[in-house]
This record gives sequence, structure tokens and C-alpha cells, in this order.
Amino acid sequence: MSLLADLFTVAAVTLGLVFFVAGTVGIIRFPDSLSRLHALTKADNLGLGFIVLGLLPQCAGVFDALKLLFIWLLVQFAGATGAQLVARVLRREERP
Amino acid sequence: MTAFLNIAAFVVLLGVAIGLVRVLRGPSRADRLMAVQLLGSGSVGACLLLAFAGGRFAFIDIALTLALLAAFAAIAFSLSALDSGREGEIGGPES
Amino acid sequence: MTGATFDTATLYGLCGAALVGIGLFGLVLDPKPIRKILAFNLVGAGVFLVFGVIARRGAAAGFGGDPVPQALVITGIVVAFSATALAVTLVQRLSSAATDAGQPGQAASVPPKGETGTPGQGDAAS
Amino acid sequence: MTETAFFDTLLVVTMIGLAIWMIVVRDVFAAIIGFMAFGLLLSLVWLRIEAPDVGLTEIAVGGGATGVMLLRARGLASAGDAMNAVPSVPFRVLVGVLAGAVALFLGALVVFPPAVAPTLAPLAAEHLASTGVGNPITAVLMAYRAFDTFLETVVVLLALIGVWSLTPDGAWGARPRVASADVPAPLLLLAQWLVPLGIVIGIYITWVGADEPGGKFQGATILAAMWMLVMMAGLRSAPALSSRRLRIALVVGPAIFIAIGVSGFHFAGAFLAYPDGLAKPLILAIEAGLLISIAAMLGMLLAGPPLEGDRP
Repeated sequence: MSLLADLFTVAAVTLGLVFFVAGTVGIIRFPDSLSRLHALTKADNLGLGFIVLGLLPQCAGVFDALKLLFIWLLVQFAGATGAQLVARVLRREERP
Repeated sequence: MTAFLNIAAFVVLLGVAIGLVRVLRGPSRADRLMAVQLLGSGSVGACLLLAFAGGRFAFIDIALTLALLAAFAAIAFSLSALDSGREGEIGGPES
Repeated sequence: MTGATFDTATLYGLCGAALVGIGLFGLVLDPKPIRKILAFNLVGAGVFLVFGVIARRGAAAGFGGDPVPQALVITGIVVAFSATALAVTLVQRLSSAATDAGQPGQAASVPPKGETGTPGQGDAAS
Repeated sequence: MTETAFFDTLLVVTMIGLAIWMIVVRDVFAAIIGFMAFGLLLSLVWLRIEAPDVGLTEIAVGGGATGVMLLRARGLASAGDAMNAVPSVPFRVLVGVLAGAVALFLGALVVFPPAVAPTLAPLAAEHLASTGVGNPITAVLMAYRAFDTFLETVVVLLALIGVWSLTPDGAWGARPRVASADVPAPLLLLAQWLVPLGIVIGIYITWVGADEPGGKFQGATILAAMWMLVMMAGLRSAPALSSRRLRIALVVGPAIFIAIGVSGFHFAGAFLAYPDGLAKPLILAIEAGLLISIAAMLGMLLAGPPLEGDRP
């Protein structure tokens, strides 16, 4: 059981890392700011999401697991709002 | 498992550091604002991985605070850039 | 623990020392007040970090570090924030005073924004 | 150690790179963003050197609040635009050499530590049980060195009085202007959802401070940030400087601290001495009062003074 949990953790966290790295590649390679913003938000949400998912079986108790999920929801929610605001800044800079 | 999680934290930090170099160079203000967002989620991820690597579950609370305040900072910075973009300068009317 | 030691704490201690150097350089050479405030905060971060490493070396009695210097650093961070707030406001007022002197009446022509309230009737005090 | 060495080295390299970039980059906005990023990374450093309480403070105060405050200040970025005099090359070299010497000296202190590292940890551990709290940092801040903590609160209050005293004559007593010029709809939604959650988290972080990393300074900063969010979204305006409720909130914590401190003379024989068995409830009472006061102080420091045009 513990081995199974560990395997799950390794798989999910690795998947999360792939998304983080993909996000970084997107940020470096994409030509315009709006695409870079897109790459950034995808990487954040999915990357952190899979890392949280992978860490869930390692939690000592239910409360810790709930806190982990809550952190992910918080980052999702605030990240979406932040991306909206950054996009507004971008639009204003392009059309002054 | 400890070794794996430590290496994972390293990979997250590496991604964030390389991305940081790109977004901080700009050229637009929006690009630089992305640095705050990138750092926010990246450091939350690294903090969680460190927590489980070292068996330090108290770090989860720190990741929670990090998530909340990094979000706050990103929003405050964007608002400030929006306001100043309208008035032509970071500073606003007096500048 | 005699002579040169090199571990994680040493690495971060050297980082703190380097930050103090970089911060001092910027503090002395950059003419802009806000850049000086930023550089001052860098120096502070470096000093706190070196102090934190000293605390780490004092790990004993089952604690990861000596709690007394750690508590002092927490106090220091809060006091540095207060000092920065005061410095920021001072620079801000100095610059608007300079603007007033240069172009009389300009600052006063800024239309009031947001709500204004009657003194003594604040409703948002936490 | 081996596999964490990668992480540690990368973290140090990134931070030093950010610090140099902050000093050399032309754009002030970019330098402030760099400082914010630097603060977030610095908090990870504190976790790596076993000081999670300091890391939490750094996240809250060092990175978040300081960065937001630097951006908030109207007219700050252009202040000193006239001061463009670039120092001469010999002077720059001299400053570089001297700053390098200071860094080398500190570095030598780190690499060649004393044979026996000085520590107060055993002493702190010995009396931990009598304070009733499990987190040694909280014990130091609230019991062993409570007088320092009291004075620290007073320093923050003095800084606020200093900031307020810079209010222009015409604006004295007014509300500081914080609200954004036009509030985007997503921000409004976020302020309505995030703030209640943030208040719960702030109180939780203060509460767990007795036994885990946390405490009133960190909790109060979270509360101050949430208050700032409400003010920026225009849901509530900042309180007027002359508001009585604001002023009561500012002094309630120090007042409880003094009251319990003075009663220590009567019940335990010294200023700020806690009677046996009552240490924990008294510490909690002081922390609750200080939470309100420090949150109000930090929030008003973030908001800054009212300026011209913010007439009462």
C-alpha cells in the first residue's frame, strides 16, 4: 500500500514538473506577451495541481490534505484574477 | 522519496529561475508583472515539496500564506500599473 | 568545529555577505531616493541572513536553530518595514514639495478622488 | 545534503543575480518587481536554514508588504529625477572596493566560525514548559524578551505617527486615498471571496503561533493585506486619520500589554512577569490585542498619509 502510494506520488509529481517545465519553455519561446501569459497560467494551474495531487497520499492527516487542496484552489482563483489584470495592463500598453 | 522530492523542488526552482530571466527583461510592463505570478506559484510548489521532503508539515501553513500574499502582491502590482498607465507614470498625478 | 567549515548554512551565509556588499554599493552610488531605499533593504536582508546562519549554527536542545536570534530577526524585519514606510513617505512628500515649488498650484489642481469623510466618523477601522 | 545542494546553489545564484539586477536595471518599476521576487525567494532560504518563523515573516512583511508599499507611493518613482549626476569612475571603484571588503569580512566570519557556536537554545528549552507555549520563538517573543516585543510594537506605532505627521496641512484628518481609479470586475469578485478566507487564515496563523511557525506579526500582516485589498477594490474607504475607532484599534494591543505588564509587579514581582500557570492565557490575551493593533498599524502604513486633494 505504501509502495503504491509512493509510486502514485512519483508519477503525479513528475507530471506536475513536466507542466512547470513546459510553462517555462512557453515563456521563453512564445513571441508575444499574451501567449507568454497563456503559457504561464497553464503551467501554474496544472503543474501545481499535479504536485498537490501527488503529495496528497503522503499527508499525515485529513486536515493537511484539505489544506493542500485549499492552497491549490487559492492559487487557481487568484491566478485567474491576476492574469485578467495583467492582460488589461497589456491592452493599455498596446493602445495608449 | 526524500531525494526525489528534493530534486523535484530543484526542477521547479530551475523552471522559475529561467522563466524569471525572460519575463524580467520585459520589454513591456505586463511581462515584468508575470514575474510576480510565476514566482508566486513556483515558490508555493517548491515550499510544498520541501515540506514533504523533510517531513516538516508545518511548512504547509507557510505555503498557504505564500499563496495568499503572492496573489495579493500580484493583484496590487497590476492595479498600480493600470492606474499609472492611465496617468502616464508610475507615480500618478504628482509625478 | 574548528577551522573552515562548509555546509548549507555556510553557503547561505556567504550569500548574505554578498547581498550586504551589493546593497552597500547601490546605497552609496545610486542617486535616486527610491533606489537607495531598495538597496538599504538589500543590506538589511543580507545582515538578517548572516544572523540567521549564526542562529542555525547554534542549533541545540532539539531546535533547528537558536530561537533567540531568530526572534530578533523577526523583530528586525518588522522594524525595517516601518523604517521603509517612513522613508517612502518622506521621499514622496519631498518630491511633491519640490513640484509645488517649481510649478505653483499644480498639485492643488488635482481633483479629489474617492470618498471623503467627516473627521471623527471613520467607519472602516478594523 | 547531496541532492539538496543543487537546490541550495541554484537558490543562492538566482538571489544574487536578482540583487545585482535590481541595482543595475534602469526602470524603477522593474527594480521594485525584482525586489518582490527577491523577497519570495528569500523566504525559501529561511526554510532551508531551519527558521520557518522568520520565513513566514519574510513572506508577509519583507516581500509582500514592502513591495506593495513601494509601488503605492505616488510620485516616488520620479523623485530625484534631477539627481542624475553619475559619480566619477575613481569614486565608483573606491565604493566597489569598500563594499567588497565589507562583504569579504562578513564572508570570512561565516566561513571561520568560533570553535564553539554561541547558543541560547538550551536555556530557551529549559524554561519552555513554564510558558505553556510549544514554539520557542513565540516563547522568546512573548515571555523571555517580552519587553523587546512591546517596544517593537511602539516603534511601528511611532513610524505610523511619523508617516501621518507628513500629511499636508490641508489634508489633515482626511481619509488616505487607496481605491483604484476604476475597479475591474474580476478584482471586485476576488476581493469579495478572498478577503473572508484571508481573515480566517490570518487568525489561524496567529493561533498556531503558540506551537507551530506563526504568530501575531505574520497574522497581522495577512489581515492588513486583506484590509488593503478591500480598500483598493473600493468596497470600503480607508478610515479618516481622525477616526476614534481607528485610534482605539491602534492602541488596544499596547494598552493590554502595559496593563498585564504592570500587574506583573503585583502578582509575580516584576514588570511583565507572568504568575505561575497563567502564562499561556495572558500571552494569548496580549497576542489577541496586538493582532488588532498591529494589523491596523500595518494597514495604515500601507495606505500612507492623505495627500493634497484628499480634503476632509
